[in-house]
Amino acid sequence: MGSFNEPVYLEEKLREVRENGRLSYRSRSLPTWCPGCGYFSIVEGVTNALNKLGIANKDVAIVSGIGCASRFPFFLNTYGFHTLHGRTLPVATGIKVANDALTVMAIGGDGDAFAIGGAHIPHAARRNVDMTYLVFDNGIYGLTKGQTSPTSVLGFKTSTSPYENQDAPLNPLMMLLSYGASWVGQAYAGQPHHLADLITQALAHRGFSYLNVLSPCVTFDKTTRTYSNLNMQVRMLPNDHDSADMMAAMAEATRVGEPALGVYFKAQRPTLADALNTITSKARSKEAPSQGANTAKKRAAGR
Amino acid sequence: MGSFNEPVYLEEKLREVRENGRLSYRSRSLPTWCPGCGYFSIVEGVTNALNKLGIANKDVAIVSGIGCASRFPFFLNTYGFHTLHGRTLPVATGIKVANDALTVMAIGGDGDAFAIGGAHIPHAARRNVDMTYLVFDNGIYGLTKGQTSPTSVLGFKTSTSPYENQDAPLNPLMMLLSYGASWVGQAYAGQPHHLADLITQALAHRGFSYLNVLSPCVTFDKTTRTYSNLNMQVRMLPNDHDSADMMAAMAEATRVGEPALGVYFKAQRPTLADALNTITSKARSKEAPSQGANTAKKRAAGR
Amino acid sequence: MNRTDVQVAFCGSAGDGTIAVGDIFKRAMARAGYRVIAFDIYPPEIRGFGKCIARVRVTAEQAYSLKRQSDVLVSLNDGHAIPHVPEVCDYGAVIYDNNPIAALAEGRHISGHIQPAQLPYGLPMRELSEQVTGGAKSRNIVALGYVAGVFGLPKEVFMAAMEEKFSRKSATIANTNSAAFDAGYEAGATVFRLDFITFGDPKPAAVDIGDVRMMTGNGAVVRGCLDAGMNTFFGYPITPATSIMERLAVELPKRGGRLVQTEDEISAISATIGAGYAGSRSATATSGPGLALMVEMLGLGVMAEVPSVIFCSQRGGPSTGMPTKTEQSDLHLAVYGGAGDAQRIVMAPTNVEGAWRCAGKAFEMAEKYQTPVIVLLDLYLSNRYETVVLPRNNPFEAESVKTRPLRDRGMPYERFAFTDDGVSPRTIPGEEDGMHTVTGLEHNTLGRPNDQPEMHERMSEKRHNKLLAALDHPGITISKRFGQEGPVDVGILGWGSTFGEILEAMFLAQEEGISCSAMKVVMLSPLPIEPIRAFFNDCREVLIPELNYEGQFANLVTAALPRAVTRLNRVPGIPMSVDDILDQIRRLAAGARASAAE
Amino acid sequence: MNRTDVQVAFCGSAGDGTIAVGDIFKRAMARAGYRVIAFDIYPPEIRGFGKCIARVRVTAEQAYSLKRQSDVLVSLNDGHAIPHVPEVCDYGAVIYDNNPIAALAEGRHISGHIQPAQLPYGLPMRELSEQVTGGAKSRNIVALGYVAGVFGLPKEVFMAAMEEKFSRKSATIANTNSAAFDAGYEAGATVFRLDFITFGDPKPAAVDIGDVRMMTGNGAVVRGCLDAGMNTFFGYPITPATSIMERLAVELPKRGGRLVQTEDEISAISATIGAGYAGSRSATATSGPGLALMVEMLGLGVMAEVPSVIFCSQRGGPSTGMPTKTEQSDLHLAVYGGAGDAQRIVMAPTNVEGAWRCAGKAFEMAEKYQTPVIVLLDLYLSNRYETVVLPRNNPFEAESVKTRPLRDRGMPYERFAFTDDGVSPRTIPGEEDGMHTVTGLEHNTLGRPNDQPEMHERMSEKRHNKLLAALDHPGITISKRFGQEGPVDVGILGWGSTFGEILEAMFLAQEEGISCSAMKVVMLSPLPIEPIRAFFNDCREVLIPELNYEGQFANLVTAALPRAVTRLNRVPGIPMSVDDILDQIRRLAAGARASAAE
Ligand SMILES: Cc1ncc(C[n+]2csc(CCOP(=O)(O)OP(=O)(O)O)c2C)c(N)n1
Ligand SMILES: Cc1ncc(C[n+]2csc(CCOP(=O)(O)OP(=O)(O)O)c2C)c(N)n1
Ligand code: SF4
Ligand code: SF4
Ligand SMILES: [Mg+2]
Ligand SMILES: [Mg+2]
Repeated sequence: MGSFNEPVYLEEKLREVRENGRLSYRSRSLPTWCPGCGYFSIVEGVTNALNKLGIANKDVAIVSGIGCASRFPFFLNTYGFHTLHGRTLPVATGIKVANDALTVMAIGGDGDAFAIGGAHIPHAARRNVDMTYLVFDNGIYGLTKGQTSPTSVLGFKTSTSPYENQDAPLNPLMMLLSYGASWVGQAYAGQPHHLADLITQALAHRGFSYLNVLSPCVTFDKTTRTYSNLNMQVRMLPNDHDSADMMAAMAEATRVGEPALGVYFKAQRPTLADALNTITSKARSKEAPSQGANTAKKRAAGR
Repeated sequence: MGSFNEPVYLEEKLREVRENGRLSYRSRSLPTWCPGCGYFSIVEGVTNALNKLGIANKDVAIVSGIGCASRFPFFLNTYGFHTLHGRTLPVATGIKVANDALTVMAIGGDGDAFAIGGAHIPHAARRNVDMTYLVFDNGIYGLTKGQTSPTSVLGFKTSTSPYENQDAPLNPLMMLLSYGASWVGQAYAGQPHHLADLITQALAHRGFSYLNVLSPCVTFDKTTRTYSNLNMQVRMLPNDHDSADMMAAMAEATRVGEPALGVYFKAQRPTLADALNTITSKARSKEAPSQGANTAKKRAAGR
Repeated sequence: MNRTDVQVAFCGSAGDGTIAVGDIFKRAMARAGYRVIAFDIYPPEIRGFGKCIARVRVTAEQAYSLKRQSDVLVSLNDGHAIPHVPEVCDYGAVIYDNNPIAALAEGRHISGHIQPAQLPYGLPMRELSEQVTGGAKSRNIVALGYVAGVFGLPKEVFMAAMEEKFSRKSATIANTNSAAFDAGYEAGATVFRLDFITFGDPKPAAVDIGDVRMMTGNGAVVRGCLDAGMNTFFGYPITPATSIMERLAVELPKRGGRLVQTEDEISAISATIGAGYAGSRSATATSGPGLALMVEMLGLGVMAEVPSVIFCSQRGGPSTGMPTKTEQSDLHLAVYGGAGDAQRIVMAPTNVEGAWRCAGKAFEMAEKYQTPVIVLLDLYLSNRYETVVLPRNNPFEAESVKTRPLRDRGMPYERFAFTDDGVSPRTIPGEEDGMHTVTGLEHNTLGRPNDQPEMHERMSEKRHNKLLAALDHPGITISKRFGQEGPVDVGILGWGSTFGEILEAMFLAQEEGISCSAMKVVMLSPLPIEPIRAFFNDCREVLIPELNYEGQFANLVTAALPRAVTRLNRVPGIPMSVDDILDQIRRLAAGARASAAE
Repeated sequence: MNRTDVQVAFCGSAGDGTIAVGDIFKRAMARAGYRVIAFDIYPPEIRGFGKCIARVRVTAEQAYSLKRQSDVLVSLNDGHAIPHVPEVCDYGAVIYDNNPIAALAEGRHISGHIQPAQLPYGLPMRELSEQVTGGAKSRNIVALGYVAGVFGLPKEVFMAAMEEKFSRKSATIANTNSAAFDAGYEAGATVFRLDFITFGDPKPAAVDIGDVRMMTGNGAVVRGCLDAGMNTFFGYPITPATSIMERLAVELPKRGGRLVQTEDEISAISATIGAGYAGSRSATATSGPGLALMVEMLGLGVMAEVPSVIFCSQRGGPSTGMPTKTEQSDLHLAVYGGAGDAQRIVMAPTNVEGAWRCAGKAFEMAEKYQTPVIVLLDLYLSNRYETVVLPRNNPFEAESVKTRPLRDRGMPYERFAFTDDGVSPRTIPGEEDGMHTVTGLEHNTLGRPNDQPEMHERMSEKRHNKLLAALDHPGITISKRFGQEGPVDVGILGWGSTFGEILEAMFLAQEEGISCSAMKVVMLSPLPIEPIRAFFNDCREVLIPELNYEGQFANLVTAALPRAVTRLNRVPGIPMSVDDILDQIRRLAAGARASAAE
């Protein structure tokens, strides 16, 4: 996209059209985030990805929990469900089970995901629910004004850790790998093009894709996960990283001080829909097939 | 213990005394499990370990959830808390935070742990709460009469998977490793001496120790995790396994078809009590120390 | 007229096959065309020798509960059965093994406990079993055959019922069983018989009005879900609701529906609501502890106006409580469990047919009023068998969604538009041009967060008022009065499975000449105030019997319609005793007469 | 007598420093020795230009709520302030910028909205700020100085309050502030002044009776926890409860206590109960959504008879609702939220001092009655400032455990022994020879699972009856009647923070000659039936005003004491309007007089 130097009229026109396409995914509500918050570039990334993949607005359902990150669905012109703190994945699973045809994205903060929502991640991952889960990992509770989160680093001083955080943080990437997630990646809000690219890949993946997005909370974290710190720390996964190699992915994920961006792991295996279809055909082969298919889909299609 | 051939009078006497010690950990209630259930040998293992370590009954608090496994505390003559399905770890954490001097064991089934209780494991592990967590992993819901559990193998036919289980099972060992548990091991109810030894080691570990105990449900699983199948599948961890090497532990943990028994990983790092004590001393260094220490402990000690 | 009404109780210990013969007996009677109500009581442990009782009431016309007294008691274990001898009515029969394996100490044999007016039927069960099968294990089947023989019941229905039950077992077992049955039958057919207990003809008329089936409350829920075209189900096992999921796991996929066993109840209700948002008819089933975990998410369903159906089969509480005992103590939780003003629909059927109807209607209501609908059952209703008559035509609407008119396309979509009935037209994901975001935050008509005073007041009103229409929802009885019309001395107000015992007690009281009448309330939230008020106006005294300690239904009713009522609260873990209710009715009637006489 | 009672409101948009000057003002007044009640309203977003209002009521003697009308309104943003002009009383002052940065369109300037009887005070805030500080940012401080100047308030207390507030900022900022303040003060001191609004002497007597402090409801809870010797705290952040944990995170470790921020509310309550089982005084704090998640575990606390304390600060509901708005709608959940009959203690303080007392007493009660104790606050009470007088001696029992007599050593330990008061002697882990297992299953006196009818009935009775003693718990007011004694036309029954507005309205009604009286109920479960009954007997009409839609407290009370009451239910998200209550009192009084005249 660094093509601003080239004076080709046609290309600019094309870009404009493309850009317009992207904008159609934005709702009329402007994001209410603090100026400079890393989350803005994630909105850009998601609209870019949807546009690139040509997914119709009506076919997208974005599910979120509670938190600054979880305000996300209000800013997009798609179907959206702003649910409860931590319940993103099971609600999203219900939507996907009801209608295979939808593109389902789940979105939440690090607290939403790994504190209150932690029970649900292993199961969405092992069942390989065909959805994309974006965790906006700012290492803090933003919406409630700056408490320690499960990904806060040791020594971080917050309003609930006035004597510095003493709890070892979790490692989201290792966790997701251990759960059997079929696509695991990491991006950084400060590298928006790479971020958009990874969102696109995650959405294109058939199965459960998990993207950890490192993102600064400019208001409540002035010391740890800042742009300047992250700019110094992040690196790309090595060129020769084999994303089919689980152990290699694990090894990369352990290097938390120098977080690598890219696709850690991906694999193809049956999705939850595949599993449910297998069950249906087994059930039907035992008995003459009966009428009542998935009327939800019929209804949606019927109008 | 295979010393029955030796006719030394003194040694037998000593053993008898030791055995008596062990029995003092048993309550008057006989286990209500089905004859042949793998859980019986876990009771033996725990009483043996407590006896070996010489921990006084009054200083032991055993916390369980709900399930056949979770009936455990009733069968021991210690303090016990039979809590709710899935809430074993947070209750146990509360007990330990209230009184460092107690030996706290958490006990639950695979459903209790990895289905409804899944939210809590990462946090007990990362905080390194100084307790031992035994999961009786029979790959099924026993108490509710045989439904699929998160560790049920693919293809298992149960009352809720009449067309065979299609959900990829979780891998408890990989999960615990990814959470940063400081001691992770696996034992088998069919090898009671090794089991007792591992329980002893887990109890002796300072920090959060997780022991996965493979155990057959003889009533509701006649096909997958049976004694005869497990007897064929299990192996010991290789002699040269380095329990300080996280990646080696991970690699062993991935070999689910041939489960290895032994200590996968162990490490020393500050416990939650250490962290809380650090906080206390930081807080006090800022202000003149004040009176009200932990009266709970005072109370217990006072009588 | 030969009105059949016979109750048989089989009592033994867990290894005796007590529940099994009870099961064969009720299935045989249902096959013979009788109406059946049956309920078993057994110990919570998977293993052990606890007491089991299987009670089966056989009638020609619909009955409402088990009778307080049995006509026949079959003892397979005297130690367990002796305490139940008093429950046998006068001229009723006690059947026992008159040649048990070991001589019993005095007082340990049941024959010494049979009361003067009861008829003892000794039968060498063990001996006969050993003679014809070579083992004592078939004692239960011998006893079953004996019952059939004594009362001259048709053999074929028993054979068919045994075949059905043991279809997966070997031919040897089938032969053993039929030999044992025959031996018992012969012994029974030749014994001297008094005619106080007789089985008349089953009433064949019933067959004409629909599909006659014997099913449990949970079975009826499953059938209701399927008849209402449920698409998706998410559940987590818990007694006494598990069998709903287990049965659906078999049946739902056959119809193209989908079932997922989730990691916990929070996930189950979340997925149910997710699926509901996506336009699916979706449900979950649980018991009190699970419902407790669901209440936060139910609040989201209320706020975001998303349909969902929750079956809750109650057991003894609080906490893990008494998983294998019955109680009606989750009502507070079902109606009031939620942060904020989170009103939803709560219904409780009173019998098996009602369980089917409430199940089906719950989906209509959830969709139509855009709300969670809780259907409260309890262990007694979930597990008891009744013969029910289902109409031949599926009475449930296939779709009850208020859709957005096509002409509104292109206009800003007000998902939460204010309307006359409080229900806003709804679009579902995948639908063209209906994009919107729903939220648990208070919001304006577009669904955008908004916490202005007027908005919250109007939206609160909308969420509450739209539910009132459920009180007139077609095709379901919201409340109903039974017994004497007009003013009465005693009115009994009841809900849930206990209403069977209430009716039974009321009929007995009427026979005693007491002026009384009973009303059942099926819809518990919103409460049908007007019919209850009318009933109250007719009643000098009001009695509210329920199986909980706090008088949860009485709390609900008196908060809505303040008046003095008499509460009968019992928590035995088993169905309420008809005698207890009857005693209260008598007491209140006496008081009412006395005060009228003043 | 010069009875001070002045309410000042500052209104502006989020960037204007509105809340900040309100804060300085109340702190200065508290320093001067006045009693203060203060409550701010601001928008939910972290960023934006939403409306902020800081209201401060300054009195010489204790007041109970904000007044319905302010005496002074300071506008920092006319757009936001104009709708609040009508809330200024007759002869009250409206202070505004008479030289704003841009000429405003007609009707957009506040001066055009001031009503005839109100006094306009124009002040060139921006200009003065620019003159003395070189920027417009200190407009708010200029206005503050002006208020102080107009009413002749002592400068020192303002200087001290500003120093405290900005202690961490640079010296330049301090200088800027004091220059701005002075400029405003001077302008104010020289302006013509009517004497309708005057500040008398603060009442110094109060200083003698204890420790006078200004604190919020949440601050009072923290102080109560520390005074009661709380050992452990487990919490998860949620508005408006978070500040309890945040403050405790600083203070608790200083006293050797321990605080853990858990992964969620389920974990928080579980750990609280675990710690309680281990003999620790332990608590958690949350709001409605978190309480909803806790109800299953609370049921375990009830069944296993383990002490725990839960602070719940209510916000607008249902669901995520209105996180930054106040409401009293978690009462149903607090009292009735649980599977089975799961009664526990629920208290709601009505003011800041009560928050401190309830907090401390909650630990005593939890320990003494072996039960969860829920203390209900709400955003209004949690965040509002009051000056309170705390007794110099810590009034809380350090230990309330019913211990097991040493002489019982060696006997089988009946953890759940039946006793006269229903409370069984308790041992805690680590204690010699007191080993036992507690469970959420129904159990016998030894704690072993037992689901026999008699056991469950007796244990249910035990669990309920032992709580009744809490109604006589020493050192806390369970309910209290205010106003006229004896029979009255109108009785107002209230709970929680709204009781301040109720009292205010009652006093106004009394001034109008209406026969009325008000009763607050602090203990909501178990309900103090007898005092309420006595109050009801005295009242011709009963009014129950509360900030929820369903009349949750009215439901509770009328279920216990059936009688007709008038419900005043409002859900504006802000404190109840005193006028609304007053209107209802007038209406009911008129009705009562009319019916009395018949
Ligand atoms: C059940 C429940 N508990 C707590 C809260 C309060 N709460 C809202 S958002 C949040 C944490 C937000 O942190 P995170 O998920 O990291 O998102 P961020 O704001 O940082 O994007 C909390 C604790 C809530 N809304 N619901
Ligand atoms: C909240 C809640 N949900 C469900 C249940 C029902 N339940 C009791 S034990 C259990 C599962 C037991 O399986 P597991 O944890 O593997 O233990 P096991 O019986 O196999 O030892 C379930 C689902 C419950 N008691 N509470
Ligand atoms: S508080 Fe932090 S996470 Fe939330 S919008 Fe502001 S910068 Fe972003
Ligand atoms: S059901 Fe299975 S797990 Fe439970 S006691 Fe029996 S064999 Fe053991
Ligand atoms: Mg965050
Ligand atoms: Mg299991």
